[in-house]
Amino acid sequence: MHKTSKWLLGIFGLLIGLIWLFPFYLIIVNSFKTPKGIFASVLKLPAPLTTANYGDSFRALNFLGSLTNSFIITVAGVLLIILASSMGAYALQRNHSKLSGFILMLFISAMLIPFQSVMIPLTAMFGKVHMLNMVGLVIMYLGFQCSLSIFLYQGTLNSIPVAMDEAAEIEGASKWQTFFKVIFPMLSPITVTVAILNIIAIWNDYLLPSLVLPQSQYTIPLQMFNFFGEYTKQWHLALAGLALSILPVIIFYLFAQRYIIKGVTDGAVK
Amino acid sequence: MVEVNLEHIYKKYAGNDNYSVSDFNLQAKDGEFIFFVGPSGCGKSTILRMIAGLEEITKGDFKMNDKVMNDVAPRDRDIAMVFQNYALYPHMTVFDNMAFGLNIRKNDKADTKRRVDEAAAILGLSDFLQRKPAALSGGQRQRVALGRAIVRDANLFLLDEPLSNLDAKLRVNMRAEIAKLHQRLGTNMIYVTHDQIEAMTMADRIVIMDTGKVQQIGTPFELYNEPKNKFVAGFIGSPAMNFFDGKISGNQFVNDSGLAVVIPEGQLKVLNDKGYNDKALTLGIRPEDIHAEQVALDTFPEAVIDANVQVSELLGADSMLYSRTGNIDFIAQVDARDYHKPGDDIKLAFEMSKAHYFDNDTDLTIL
Amino acid sequence: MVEVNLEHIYKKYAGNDNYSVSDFNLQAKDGEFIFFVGPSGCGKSTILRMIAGLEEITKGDFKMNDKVMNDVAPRDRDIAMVFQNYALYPHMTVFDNMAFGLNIRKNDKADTKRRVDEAAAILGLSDFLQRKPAALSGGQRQRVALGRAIVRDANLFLLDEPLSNLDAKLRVNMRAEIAKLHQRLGTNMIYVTHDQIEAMTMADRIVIMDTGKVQQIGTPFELYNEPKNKFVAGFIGSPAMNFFDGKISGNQFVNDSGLAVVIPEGQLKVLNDKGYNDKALTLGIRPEDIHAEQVALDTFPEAVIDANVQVSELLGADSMLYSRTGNIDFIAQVDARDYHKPGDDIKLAFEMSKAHYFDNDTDLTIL
Amino acid sequence: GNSSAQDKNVKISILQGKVEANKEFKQIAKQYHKTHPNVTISVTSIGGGTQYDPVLKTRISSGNAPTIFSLAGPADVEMFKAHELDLSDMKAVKNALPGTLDTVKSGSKVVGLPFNLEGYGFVYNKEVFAKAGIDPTTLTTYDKLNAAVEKINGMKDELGLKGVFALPGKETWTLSDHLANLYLGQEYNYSAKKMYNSKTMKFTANQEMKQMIDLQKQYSAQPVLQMDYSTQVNQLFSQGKVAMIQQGDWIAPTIKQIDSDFLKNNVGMFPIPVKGQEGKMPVGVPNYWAINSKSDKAEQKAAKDFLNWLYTSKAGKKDVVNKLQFIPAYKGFADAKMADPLSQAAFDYKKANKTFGWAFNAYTGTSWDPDVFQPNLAKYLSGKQSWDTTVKNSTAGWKKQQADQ
Amino acid sequence: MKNRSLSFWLFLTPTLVALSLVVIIPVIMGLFYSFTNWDGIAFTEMVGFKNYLSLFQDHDFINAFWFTVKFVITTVILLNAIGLSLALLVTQKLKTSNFLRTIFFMPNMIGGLILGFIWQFIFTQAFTALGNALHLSWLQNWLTNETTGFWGLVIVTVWQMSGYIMIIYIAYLQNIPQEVIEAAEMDGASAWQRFTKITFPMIAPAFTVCMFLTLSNGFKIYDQNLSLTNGGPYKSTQMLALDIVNTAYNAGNFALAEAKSIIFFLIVAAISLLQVYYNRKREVKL
Ligand SMILES: Nc1ncnc2c1ncn2[C@@H]1O[C@H](COP(=O)(O)OP(=O)(O)OP(=O)(O)O)[C@@H](O)[C@H]1O
Ligand SMILES: Nc1ncnc2c1ncn2[C@@H]1O[C@H](COP(=O)(O)OP(=O)(O)OP(=O)(O)O)[C@@H](O)[C@H]1O
Ligand SMILES: [Mg+2]
Ligand SMILES: [Mg+2]
Repeated sequence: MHKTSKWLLGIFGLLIGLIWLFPFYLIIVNSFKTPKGIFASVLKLPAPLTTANYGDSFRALNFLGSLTNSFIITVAGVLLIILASSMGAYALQRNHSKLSGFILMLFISAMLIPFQSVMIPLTAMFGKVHMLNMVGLVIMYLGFQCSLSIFLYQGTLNSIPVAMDEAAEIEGASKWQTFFKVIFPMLSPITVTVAILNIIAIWNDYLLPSLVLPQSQYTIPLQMFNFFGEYTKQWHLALAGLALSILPVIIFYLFAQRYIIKGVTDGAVK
Repeated sequence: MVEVNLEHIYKKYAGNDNYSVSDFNLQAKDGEFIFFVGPSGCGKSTILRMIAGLEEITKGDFKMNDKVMNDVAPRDRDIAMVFQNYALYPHMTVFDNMAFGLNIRKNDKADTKRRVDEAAAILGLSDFLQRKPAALSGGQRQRVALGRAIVRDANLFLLDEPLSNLDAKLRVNMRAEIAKLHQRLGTNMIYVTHDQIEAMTMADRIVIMDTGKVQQIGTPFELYNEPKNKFVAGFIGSPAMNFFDGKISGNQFVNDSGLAVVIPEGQLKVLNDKGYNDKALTLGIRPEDIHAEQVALDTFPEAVIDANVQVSELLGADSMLYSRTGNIDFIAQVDARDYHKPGDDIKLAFEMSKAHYFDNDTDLTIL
Repeated sequence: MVEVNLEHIYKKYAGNDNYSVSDFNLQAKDGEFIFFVGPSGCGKSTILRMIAGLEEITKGDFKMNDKVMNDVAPRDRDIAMVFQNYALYPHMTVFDNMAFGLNIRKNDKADTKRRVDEAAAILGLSDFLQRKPAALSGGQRQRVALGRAIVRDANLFLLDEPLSNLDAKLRVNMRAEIAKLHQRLGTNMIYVTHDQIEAMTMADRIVIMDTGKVQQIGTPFELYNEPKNKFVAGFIGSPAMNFFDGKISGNQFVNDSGLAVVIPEGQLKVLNDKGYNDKALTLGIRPEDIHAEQVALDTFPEAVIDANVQVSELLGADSMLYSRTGNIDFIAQVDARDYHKPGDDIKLAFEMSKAHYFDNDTDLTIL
Repeated sequence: GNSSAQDKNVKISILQGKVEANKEFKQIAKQYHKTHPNVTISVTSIGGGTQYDPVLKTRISSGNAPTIFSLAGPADVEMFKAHELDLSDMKAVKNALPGTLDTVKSGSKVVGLPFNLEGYGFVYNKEVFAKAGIDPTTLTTYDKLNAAVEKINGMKDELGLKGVFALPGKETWTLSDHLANLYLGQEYNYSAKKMYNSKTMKFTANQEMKQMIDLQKQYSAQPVLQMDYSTQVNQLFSQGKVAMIQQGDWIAPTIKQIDSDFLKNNVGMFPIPVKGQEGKMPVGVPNYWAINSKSDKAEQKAAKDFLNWLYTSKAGKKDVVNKLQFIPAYKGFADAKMADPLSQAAFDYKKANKTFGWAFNAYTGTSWDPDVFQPNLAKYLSGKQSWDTTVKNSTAGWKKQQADQ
Repeated sequence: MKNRSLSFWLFLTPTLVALSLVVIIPVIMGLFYSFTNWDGIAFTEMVGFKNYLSLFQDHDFINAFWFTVKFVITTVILLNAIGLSLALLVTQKLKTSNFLRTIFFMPNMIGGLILGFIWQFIFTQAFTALGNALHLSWLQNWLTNETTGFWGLVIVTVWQMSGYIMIIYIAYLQNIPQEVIEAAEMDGASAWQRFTKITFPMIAPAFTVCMFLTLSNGFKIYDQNLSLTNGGPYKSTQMLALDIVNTAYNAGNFALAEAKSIIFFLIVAAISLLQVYYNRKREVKL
């Protein structure tokens, strides 16, 4: 591509990026305002600038505690989802039978169920076996999120030549080894994607953990919603809290991007 | 250490109308070095893949040491394979690609390293051990694929055109290395190639195939000197054998466009006995059995023909004369000293004792 | 229709320490058929890819008709290319793969179909036009890759080992087809091959490379008969030229292990003039210039040596004797009639008029 | 603790919907544990856009039901009937102010304890009214109000106002609940229970309601249809941009957050003038405590003890007023001072017995409110539908819902 | 991998078990409840198809359905077009690529309510301010009627989800072997032709996935609807999920809500699975 057109494209991208960022401008700017300041004008820069919101929010959210909870749940959930879904997708993609087609459709259909319509039977079931806690929650996330993940993995597996499996098998690798040593590493770009999508889904989730977690295991969003009473909404704290809570995810995302490797199948086959 | 038997093997790919392999039979004795040759698309890779267990056998039995292996998983067959399309692991370095099979078997790390280093040295890959396949040249990739197979002590080696992307020199080296490997390990090897020299020089036996069917199985010598049919005769040898349609007239082989060469006594008797007197048949003669030197013209005066040189190629010691007699094109491989320019009218002598004859209906060799 | 100039081209891949191509120069005249040969990994594909515009040129200028093209997009160079690894479009049928370039140029549908059908017929792909690449054999895929290039009327054709996966027969046909295409179109073609026969028979000029550097550019005849250095001499010709280290002693070339052959007058004079008298140098002689027939032994009595046959290969008309004299291994390509068993002690005659001499320090050809 | 049963450790849980008070409830629970070491109370507060009912239902159906939960109105009382313990023997019940138990009484059974009281009216800006020379206590009829509104409107610019009112047309609940109570409640004696059990709705005072809506809309800061609660309270009223808004004491914390001085010095509340209830303020119970009858006996007892302690003990009462900042619905708070002027106003009206009830609790938690009444009011506000149709649809909808019940 | 083989089932077990526990069994229970008068805690009688029949008279449900369909069509088109464009933009090896990628993805990190709050301010204040400054009347009074409410929802959804769709496209884009694109370039294909003829067909699986995701998410959308318009004004922007939730929780009619979600599920499943089936058929396996 020409250098100039690349340059233009870069500028164009930045312009769109600015539009995209505008709401974040609101979040950041208002998180430094007093409540009065927020409502005097949302768009303006903070007139009396205050950093107190961050401290207050940090305390009110019991930030370190709920961060730890969020962290444990997210990491456990995402790891489990990645592992189980990639395996499941591999089994389904490398098998061309009616049965596997059916199972895939089953997974895909599950994505269409509105959560609200299963929420009561679901919690009832888990409650009966005393699983309304982090462990139960992680299992639920696996159930809800594995469909999308399998779907994503399945599509990518299509483009990984079966020759890879064959070569490994000839070399004496078991299915297990073939998968973990050869296929799974080749899935890394989509794994990063799956991880990111699941992290945001779990990290931000409110409704499900609110039904499942005891208060001692509250996550950041659950704590955050304490800022939203029926009448009194403490936006100044909520926005500061939001800024605090999305920071880890952004850092992760920036970090993960480096691992999205280009062209994983390059050089594999003629 | 294994005997390999393929019995009445058929293969039809889902979606195809025809069998890609039909009624394939082969008994490979312990330690044999078998070559598969045949035109592109004739089913060579397919058979290799069936032996490896990568492709289902539609019909027939594949046995190793008399045990039917059709349903044994590839990993339990203890076979090493070089894939025609390499199938390298793109996310692993060259070293890891080659060490993979050994690591899987929990081979001692130090030993693995030793073996890989050794193989890499042989293959000229020592400088590339830490690269990923994407940063290698075509030939380097192919060598990695070869290296992956040779570091292992498998029972059976399957090599699908392992040297096709290498230059002549490297090829010669590699050929020698593979031959050494075969000697050292004493294992069976099955080797697919389109390079006749490879097949002719290395094979214990060659399987020559066409459109999914075996045409002939034999030693290089047999295939070259006693081809079973016209296909084999035409396929083995480069440039290929020349064919002339015609018939026997008296003691001569003649065709419509004026070719007339005397058939030696012995041959004539057999042909007459088999009833080919006056029946259409095909004469085959290899380019190297057609001569242009005066000595030869003098030696074989009864088989001298007039020809016109169309194209002439100088190939080191030899010269190829793409010639025409009547309306038939043929090639003569003559001494480079007997160089002729295109357009020259020349005389050529057929060394008829080396001639072959084929039935026009069955394409089978008569003599 | 184009003149292609490559001027002081360098290429270093990101991540590598060394240049993969350095100071590459080539002037290709309009309509020339240029071949690149060289050992695996020497940079042939890299240059092709730079010409195509797929790889950035690190340093130097690439010109077409005197216009610097370094920054012109590949699609604007009007170049057709056969990729070493095929790079077929997996989601398209064979037909669509081949028709793609024409469709992109909004070529008339009927004409496209005609051209593709014609190419498919030549390539023996007519039965596979509706298949996807995944359902083809290796050689079939390669032919599709070739077909994709030849249906187009490009200004310049780049062919990266286009025939490496084909059997001898098909290869010969394809070679002829490419030659015809070249003749018909009169366009420049650059052809990478590791097959010397291909290069020797088809090339106008051959570029012979080693580790990223040009060793010699010349006609096949020049390369074969007047190699500029030991590398070229050893690379061209198969089996390769034999080399003997030694020195001139009187009118003889001698080495430590007892080799002693008389150097013809003319050669000796030149060598002496150039000061190689008594200086270490290398004698090169091609296998085909070593003879075993009695006639030869008689003709060249002053250059007869004693040798021991290690391995003997019968190759149709010729026989390869892998022999040893003193502690030096060499190959003699003799008439098949002069067959010798391994272990035989024989006499061989060097045809010294064909001998080459190389400087030991520079590897350059002395004579 | 003095009974023998209390020697055993008991854990009770509270599930409630006032997230605002989450912190305070937790403090109270902790404190209670200090004085009653064998009782541990965990508090879970639901809020932030999630409705309370589904969470309670999930908790119940998953066998994780709280010991103490809350009920909003007759619909809830009906819904959770199976889990409501009879509380009639509690001291707190006996102390409850008259009328506050109507909704939760069935026969001799009392199944709920009022959280607190809330009152609403026109919350006004004292400074503006003073500048305009209007005494809010005189605005006891629609006409007087109308005159005052027009007067203020005339001085809009000099008072720096964007409007006299701020009508949050985006969220119609201020109309469908609070305002409608004044006109609909008449038929049912302002009793939620009565309304809940009634098959019909006459809505005879509908024209008065229309008048009041029109007035607010006409003199409201614009655009009405885009305005939500937050704009109304935070952005307009609290910043002195409107003279008055129709709201209740619950907005005090919000105003305080934005400008506590403004709240202390500048904010007052007077009743919305309505025929027949001149000078009276609608004061009602937004929520009731219920105790889970399916829970362990010891837990039930501990729960009762806790609630009794909260509303009748000296320490508990202090917390109710100072920590929770509730307007008490119980006797024994006569000399308490409310935390903000709005609560004080409502409390004063209650003490003076110049109050009437909240009938609209009859339809919180039924589908009529969100599915019929609010959309119809919204359509009227947007000008898409006549008032008559609005009334007709609403009364018909009510009839249908009640018939289906 | 044969489905007779043990490893096939071993690989599938974790997800299959979780799915059954978390989705399949609860859905079956929900299906059962839809034939009762369940109120979320208990039920007293079986009512047969009553709930299903009453659906067809439920104007709110029907309105919500059509509104949702409109919304889905619009957002599926916009999201895929914009998401893919962004993906292509940030895979151009620009200096700013990583930065842009992060920016485009960031909206996903804000959940539910806060999102609605921020966008309300944008619509009511930023738009109004902009409208005043530029004298554009159409920028005024957003979210106050069905049309602006609709587009408001679309804008928020597009803003939030295109980054999501983008990263899925990116993942697949990066799987295309470079050489195939190069071959097309040699064949003379322009950037656009390379995209339509090579890249796009080769990321067909991504297209399938994204179509499905946008389709099913569009149908299921809840948070944005709740926080931005809450269905208002007068339920004109109420979508299916919100309607179902309101039926269950505002009206306490859980059985009817289950019936609605079953019907909803069937409709969405029919559309989406058809789409998946159709698209998957076009994909090539290597
Ligand atoms: N993408 C790459 N990144 C880094 N190094 C590369 C890359 N491609 C090729 N090389 C290196 O550059 C050198 C020249 O490679 P090139 O592909 O041009 O060789 P070649 O002459 O075509 O060899 P072959 O006959 O084996 O195909 C090799 O040493 C190779 O390892
Ligand atoms: N996966 C497949 N699906 C359908 N047909 C196939 C498949 N693989 C190969 N074929 C067909 O089967 C026949 C035999 O293919 P095979 O790969 O065995 O040929 P080959 O002898 O190895 O040829 P080459 O020398 O070109 O590699 C060919 O005609 C080919 O088109
Ligand atoms: Mg093959
Ligand atoms: Mg190459």
